Amino acid sequence: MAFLLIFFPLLMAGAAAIFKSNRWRPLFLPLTALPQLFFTIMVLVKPELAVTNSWLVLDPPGKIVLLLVNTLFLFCSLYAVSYLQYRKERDNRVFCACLIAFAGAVSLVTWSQHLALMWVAIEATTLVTAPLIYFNHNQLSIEAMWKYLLISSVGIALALLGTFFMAYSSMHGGKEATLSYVTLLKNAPHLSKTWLHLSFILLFIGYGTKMGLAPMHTWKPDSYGESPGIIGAILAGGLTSCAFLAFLRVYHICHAAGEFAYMSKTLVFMGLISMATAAIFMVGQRDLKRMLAYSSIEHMGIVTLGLGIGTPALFGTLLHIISNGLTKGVLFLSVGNIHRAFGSKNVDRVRGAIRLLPFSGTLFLIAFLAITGSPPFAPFVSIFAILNGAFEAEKYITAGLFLMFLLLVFIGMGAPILKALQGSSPVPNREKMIFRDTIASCGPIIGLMVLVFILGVYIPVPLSGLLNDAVHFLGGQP
Amino acid sequence: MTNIINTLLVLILVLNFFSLGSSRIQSIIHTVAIQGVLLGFLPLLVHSHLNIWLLLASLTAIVIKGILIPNMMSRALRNVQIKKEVEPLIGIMPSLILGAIATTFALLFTSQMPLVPEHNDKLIVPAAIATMLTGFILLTTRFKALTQVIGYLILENGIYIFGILLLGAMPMVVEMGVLLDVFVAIFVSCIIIAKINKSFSSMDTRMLSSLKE
Amino acid sequence: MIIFHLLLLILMPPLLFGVINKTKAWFGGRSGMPLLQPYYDIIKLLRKGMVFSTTTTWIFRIGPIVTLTTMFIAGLLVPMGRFNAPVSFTGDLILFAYLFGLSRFFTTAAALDTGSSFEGMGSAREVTFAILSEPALFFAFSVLVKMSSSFSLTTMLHSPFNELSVDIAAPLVLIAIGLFIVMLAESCRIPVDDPTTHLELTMIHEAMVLDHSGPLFGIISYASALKLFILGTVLLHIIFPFQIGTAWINWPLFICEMLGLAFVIGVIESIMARLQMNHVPYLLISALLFCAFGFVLLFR
Amino acid sequence: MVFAVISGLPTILLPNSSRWGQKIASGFMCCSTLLGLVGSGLAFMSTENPTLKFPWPSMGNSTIGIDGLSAFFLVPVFLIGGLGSLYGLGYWPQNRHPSNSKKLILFWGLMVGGMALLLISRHAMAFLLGWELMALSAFFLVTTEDNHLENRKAGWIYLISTHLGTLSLLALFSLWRWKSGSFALQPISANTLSLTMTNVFFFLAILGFGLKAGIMPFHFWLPAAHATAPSHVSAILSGVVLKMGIYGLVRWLSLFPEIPRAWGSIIIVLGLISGLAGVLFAIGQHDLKRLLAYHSIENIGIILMGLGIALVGKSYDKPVLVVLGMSGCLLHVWNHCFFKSLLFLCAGSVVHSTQTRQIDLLGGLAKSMPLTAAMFLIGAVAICGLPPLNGFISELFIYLGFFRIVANGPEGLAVAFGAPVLAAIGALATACFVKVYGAVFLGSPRSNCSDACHESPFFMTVPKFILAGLCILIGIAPMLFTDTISKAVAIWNPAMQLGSISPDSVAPLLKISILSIALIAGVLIISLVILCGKKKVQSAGTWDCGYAKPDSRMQYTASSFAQSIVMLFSWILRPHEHNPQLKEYFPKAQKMESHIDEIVLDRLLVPVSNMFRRFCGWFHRFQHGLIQHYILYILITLFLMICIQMPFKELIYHWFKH
Repeated sequence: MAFLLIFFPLLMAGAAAIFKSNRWRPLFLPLTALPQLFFTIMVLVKPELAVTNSWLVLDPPGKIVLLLVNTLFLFCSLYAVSYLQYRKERDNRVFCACLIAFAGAVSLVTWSQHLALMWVAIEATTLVTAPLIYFNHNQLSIEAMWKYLLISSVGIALALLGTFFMAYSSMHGGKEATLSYVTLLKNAPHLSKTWLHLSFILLFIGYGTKMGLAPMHTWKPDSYGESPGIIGAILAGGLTSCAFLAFLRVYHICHAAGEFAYMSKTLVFMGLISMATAAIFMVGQRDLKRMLAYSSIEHMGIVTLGLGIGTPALFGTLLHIISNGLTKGVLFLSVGNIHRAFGSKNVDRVRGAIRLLPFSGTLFLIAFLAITGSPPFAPFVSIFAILNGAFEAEKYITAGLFLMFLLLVFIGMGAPILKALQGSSPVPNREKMIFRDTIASCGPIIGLMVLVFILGVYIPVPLSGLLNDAVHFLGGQP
Repeated sequence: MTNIINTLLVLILVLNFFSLGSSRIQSIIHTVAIQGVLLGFLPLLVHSHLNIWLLLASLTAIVIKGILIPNMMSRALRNVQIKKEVEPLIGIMPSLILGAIATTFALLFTSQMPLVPEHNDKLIVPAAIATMLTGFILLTTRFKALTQVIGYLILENGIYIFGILLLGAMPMVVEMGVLLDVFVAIFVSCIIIAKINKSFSSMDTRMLSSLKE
Repeated sequence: MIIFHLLLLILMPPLLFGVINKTKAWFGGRSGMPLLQPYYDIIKLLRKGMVFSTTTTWIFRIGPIVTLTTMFIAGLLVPMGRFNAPVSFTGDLILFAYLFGLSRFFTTAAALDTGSSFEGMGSAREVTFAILSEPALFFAFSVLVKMSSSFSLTTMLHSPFNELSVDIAAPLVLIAIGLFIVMLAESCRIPVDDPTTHLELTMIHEAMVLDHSGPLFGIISYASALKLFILGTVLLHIIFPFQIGTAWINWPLFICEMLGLAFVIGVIESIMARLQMNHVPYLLISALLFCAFGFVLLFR
Repeated sequence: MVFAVISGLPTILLPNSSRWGQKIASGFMCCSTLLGLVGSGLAFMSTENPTLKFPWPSMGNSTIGIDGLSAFFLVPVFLIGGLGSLYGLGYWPQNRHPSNSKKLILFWGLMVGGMALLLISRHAMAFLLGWELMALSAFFLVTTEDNHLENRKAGWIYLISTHLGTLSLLALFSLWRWKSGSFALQPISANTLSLTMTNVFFFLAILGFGLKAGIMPFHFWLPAAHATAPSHVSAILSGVVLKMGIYGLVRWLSLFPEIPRAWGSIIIVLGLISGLAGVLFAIGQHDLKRLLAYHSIENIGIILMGLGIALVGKSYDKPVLVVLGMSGCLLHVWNHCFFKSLLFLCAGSVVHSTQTRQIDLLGGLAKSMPLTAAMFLIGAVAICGLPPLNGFISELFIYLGFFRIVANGPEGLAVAFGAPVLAAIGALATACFVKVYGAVFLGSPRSNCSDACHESPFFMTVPKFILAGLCILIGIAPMLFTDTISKAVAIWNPAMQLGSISPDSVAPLLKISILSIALIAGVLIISLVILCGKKKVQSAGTWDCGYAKPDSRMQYTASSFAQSIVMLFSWILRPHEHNPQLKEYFPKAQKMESHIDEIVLDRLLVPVSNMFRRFCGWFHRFQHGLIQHYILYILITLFLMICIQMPFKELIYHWFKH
């Protein structure tokens, strides 16, 4: 099963790469995404499929991320078809191939039970997403891609060193060096503390760079701002979740090694720092996509905070990964529509988007309210759960700061967004516009939004069961 | 045996200083190539019992780190018909001093770490850390895009040196995967450098600073 | 009792004006108008016809009538002499105060209805001064409530005075002074306002009723007399907190007290000049402070 | 019953396409109104409080139920909900506002639904759901005309404040769940909470609910939002939505078995501040609706005074005080809802026909729109708390409470000052509304704004009549409503045995009503005698005191009417005056103007936010595009974390050992 999930997309990517017609190539995306999601669901319903060999096992957190990414991938690929129709002039060979390959890399990340293998997969996701950022070939996108590639490669390199340190810490006490997740978990208490701490730091920084935690976030606004909206969705919803999963495994090992007290301080601190950074850079932000990038930084900070709070907040944290991913999808796709309708993503030029694009504008507004934690949407539930966890862990100051940063982020984010959405639009007559809301360009967004809403009012029993399994797996009580 | 390893590692450290000190990109590339070849030999020496996998691993390392990547880089450099000096943010001398500081830090740091007994007499860990730091120095103090890639490569070399200690933990496939990733990363970045060069007609990363707050 | 009450309430008020005028005339060495002149004026006015400005609406017509009615009902709430008021219940003091408010609302609204700048000016001053006099009134009430721990004018004004000691005498004196000033202000006497002047710019009450004529004007002047009478009644209970003799002495006694009060007002009017208009608030603030101090004194 | 109410509401969302859509929508709205009123009426009748449980996996089982208290608050919600949508038919017709009237209708329904939900919810999550539904739809309603910058700004400030409120409610409920074990809003048994925790709850509640209710320090969003919204929206905002904050506070405080003594005083002092400051700022306004908005703050203050008295009674175990305070509070909730909505609707008619909100441009409207004038007069007399209308009754309760505290009450001087301050508030309100009524409806027109003005259409008049009728009814026959009030009070305070103490036993409502009727009758009789007597009546121009040809621009304007009061209180109002300098001998036309800033917003929040923006701008220098620096950040972070982790003490000790 694992090989199917990993190699099917790669094959499709190859096919897309050699496929001739620029017009029909985009269809490969849904053609990959649908089976991919189907396989995923099959794995979820049939537990016996979840074990392929000792290296490739799909544990509950992996299931969550795999489900999330493939759902997101499906909607994005549906959207991509219409998007690439608008961008006929541009050759989409690399785009399609890399996007499809990304799905494969993600599957490898979720399945791999060997830390070094997982590292390879993460690096692979970096490498396949780099060309995607370069989709509209201009100087800014080159710069964005360069920064993205170099910064995250450096970060990932540190993560590799951390992985090695982890292995080295397992060598102590005359044991054979190992990087197998299960083995490490088994003899976690015997790991050498010093090396474990070092490897934790390195892995945190490494995968944190990939997640985009401050102050390693610097690549994020640039690459999100310069890439098409759909790529923003994939990066903010999928890539960061993969990095989070990778870090989650490290967290799990350290937790098993009884290092929680040590980690907790660091994680809470760094999470709050990320939220603060996001809030600070959002204020006075004029570029809508960069704004969303900072929002993504903020939410990575929130999940880090959740991990730092520990088992009381684990449920909320895992749920937040899902809700954040889906909502980010809505935000990026709709802002992509707005960008194309106005030919700009700068607040000074975008006005009255709701009047001009009734659907995209409204969806963007709703998603903004959702991502800032207004009921009745999914992020509200997860944020509230994390808050409850914070109070249960008696971290009052943390909870207070958390709420304060949420408010600051809301203020920083709302001012430009409302400025862009409300008011009367500069474009006089809607007939002359090149781009208008269509079913193809808004349907997928609406679908995602519906998911976000449903999760907000009612979490389906299988999903909550899955989340509880994950919490249990990570050592909390469900 | 240990002495040979240590001499090799000392050579590698010296090469680090060469890469910091040389003012021409081409020469840095050569330095890195030599370093790659030396790295390739290390596994054979560290793990006394030879076997086919070990040979294969060191062979690929030598091929990739010592031959393929340097060739790519020199080609990328050749495409650029402009002056080929490194443009350091800080001068050559300060960066050498930084390198010295980094090496001493590495030694001190390792002296504080609880090593596995049989690694105590080997210079592997300090060499690895020192090389990494050298890579960081190159990454942060050089303006040319290509020199930054070289810095990244040296960083990877340092990590590779550490990796030698735990070949047991690394199955062959994973080993290959890591090497492949490094290779692809540098390959992609060489392509990007070519694109940068095409659209900015320079490799200076100071051109690449229009995205900011 | 109620008969007497009503008779006094209806008949006596204009007499106070007569007394005041007589006193002023006497001070001025004139013989002055007859004591009953106010009655004649009112009757004459009631017989006249009316002139309405074209800008006015029904508000203008109804204003004086509301004033009269409210004053009358307020009069039913206050006890006279040492007898209970015809109507008394818990919290009637609040109704009492708010009836004044109602009459003020309609008087000022009627004044604004004419659209004349002078009447606007007058009503503006009226409401401004009310802002200061109402809290003073309520401070005084609070003092009485605290003393008598009862919430009705009748019991309030009667109970505390059976035993008179220093620690209740001091507050009583303070609020008596305060209430006296309030009374002067509310019924527009010197030093706050001069009912006899005819320089419109400086008037308050007279300016508000410039346009009223005939029966309405008669009603207005009667109502103002009634207002003075009622406030005076409240004040008298605080000034003379004694229970003397049998019930039947009380009525003449009360009448004498009332006439005496009118005489005092007359004296003040003839020995004092009207204050500058922008100094009036200070006077009222002082009244407010008197009552407030009385209140605080009670609480220490 | 409850479900009929809730399900009646979303149906209005469907038809909003044609111009019939609006009629259908308001038809649905009125149906839901009737249903809701019937439902709450049944709740008053029935002795037991029905509750419904339904599972809600993400949040644990949720409960909704209706009791005297929520039914009491449901009445205004549905009443104004229906009347407002009726009014909207005439005020905001689909065909004249094609762009935004759909939005208006949609969110109107959503808001009413949200309020109904939060009123009947017995579970924090459902409460929050309704709360946010209400808050967000209120935002969209405020920004109905979002093409005006002014409206956008008002909406944005409102959004920020409501989000702050929601966040503090999140903290509140989260703490509640952790301390009391569940999200259910049920009274907790005594001494389960530590004292500090109880007080934390109290202050969080003040912040969260006070922001919505517009208590004085947190009122900054209110005037702008209420002034810029369409008038029937302003009516429901200030008449009903503010009360949701009050409801939250009341409901929340009813959960605590024992009340710390300070709470009552704190609430009363807050109420006094809000009342006094609210009416003071109202007097200084030139904008009709803005003025009314400030009066909402004042009335919220009065409501708080009642609540505070009740709290004092609860903490000192004085049932009479509880009954007096709570009756005043609740009754004033209704009254304010009625007369403030009435006033806003009349103001809406004025704006509708004259297209301006500036008081000083209006005048003499009583002739062209007599009905509106009469209705406004009723509202004005009521809001000043004057007999014989409803405002007086509720203030009577509160006065009695204050006097009881003064007479034999436990509390100190601060609370005892309540009665005089309330009197001052009443006098100020009288001044303010004389000013408004005189300037807008009386006298003669001050500008040509009121040339083309006309009486409002049928749909805009009916709601006014209903509301005015309610004002009069409560005014002259308050004893009809004592049962509902006492029911609600009993719900609020289950622990204390109120028993026989009912509102009309502590306040002489019967005599009051008799006197009020006597008052009205007297006025009528005398006016019949005087005015309809066979006297010769002639009409002439206003006497000009010897001035030749006084024209309408020489009238006393509203600003000059208020000027003496504003000057009296200039130390808090701080009016800005732009006086022209007259230099040359024959100066050309000059104008002088004055306005009063919003104290919290313009003097505190705006400067602070600007400072914060500059502070953030300073950080931008750390991200100015050079990748070398970015990599350096990573390195620095790495070093810092390692240094924090490394055992330095041992290190140094180790070095200095030899």
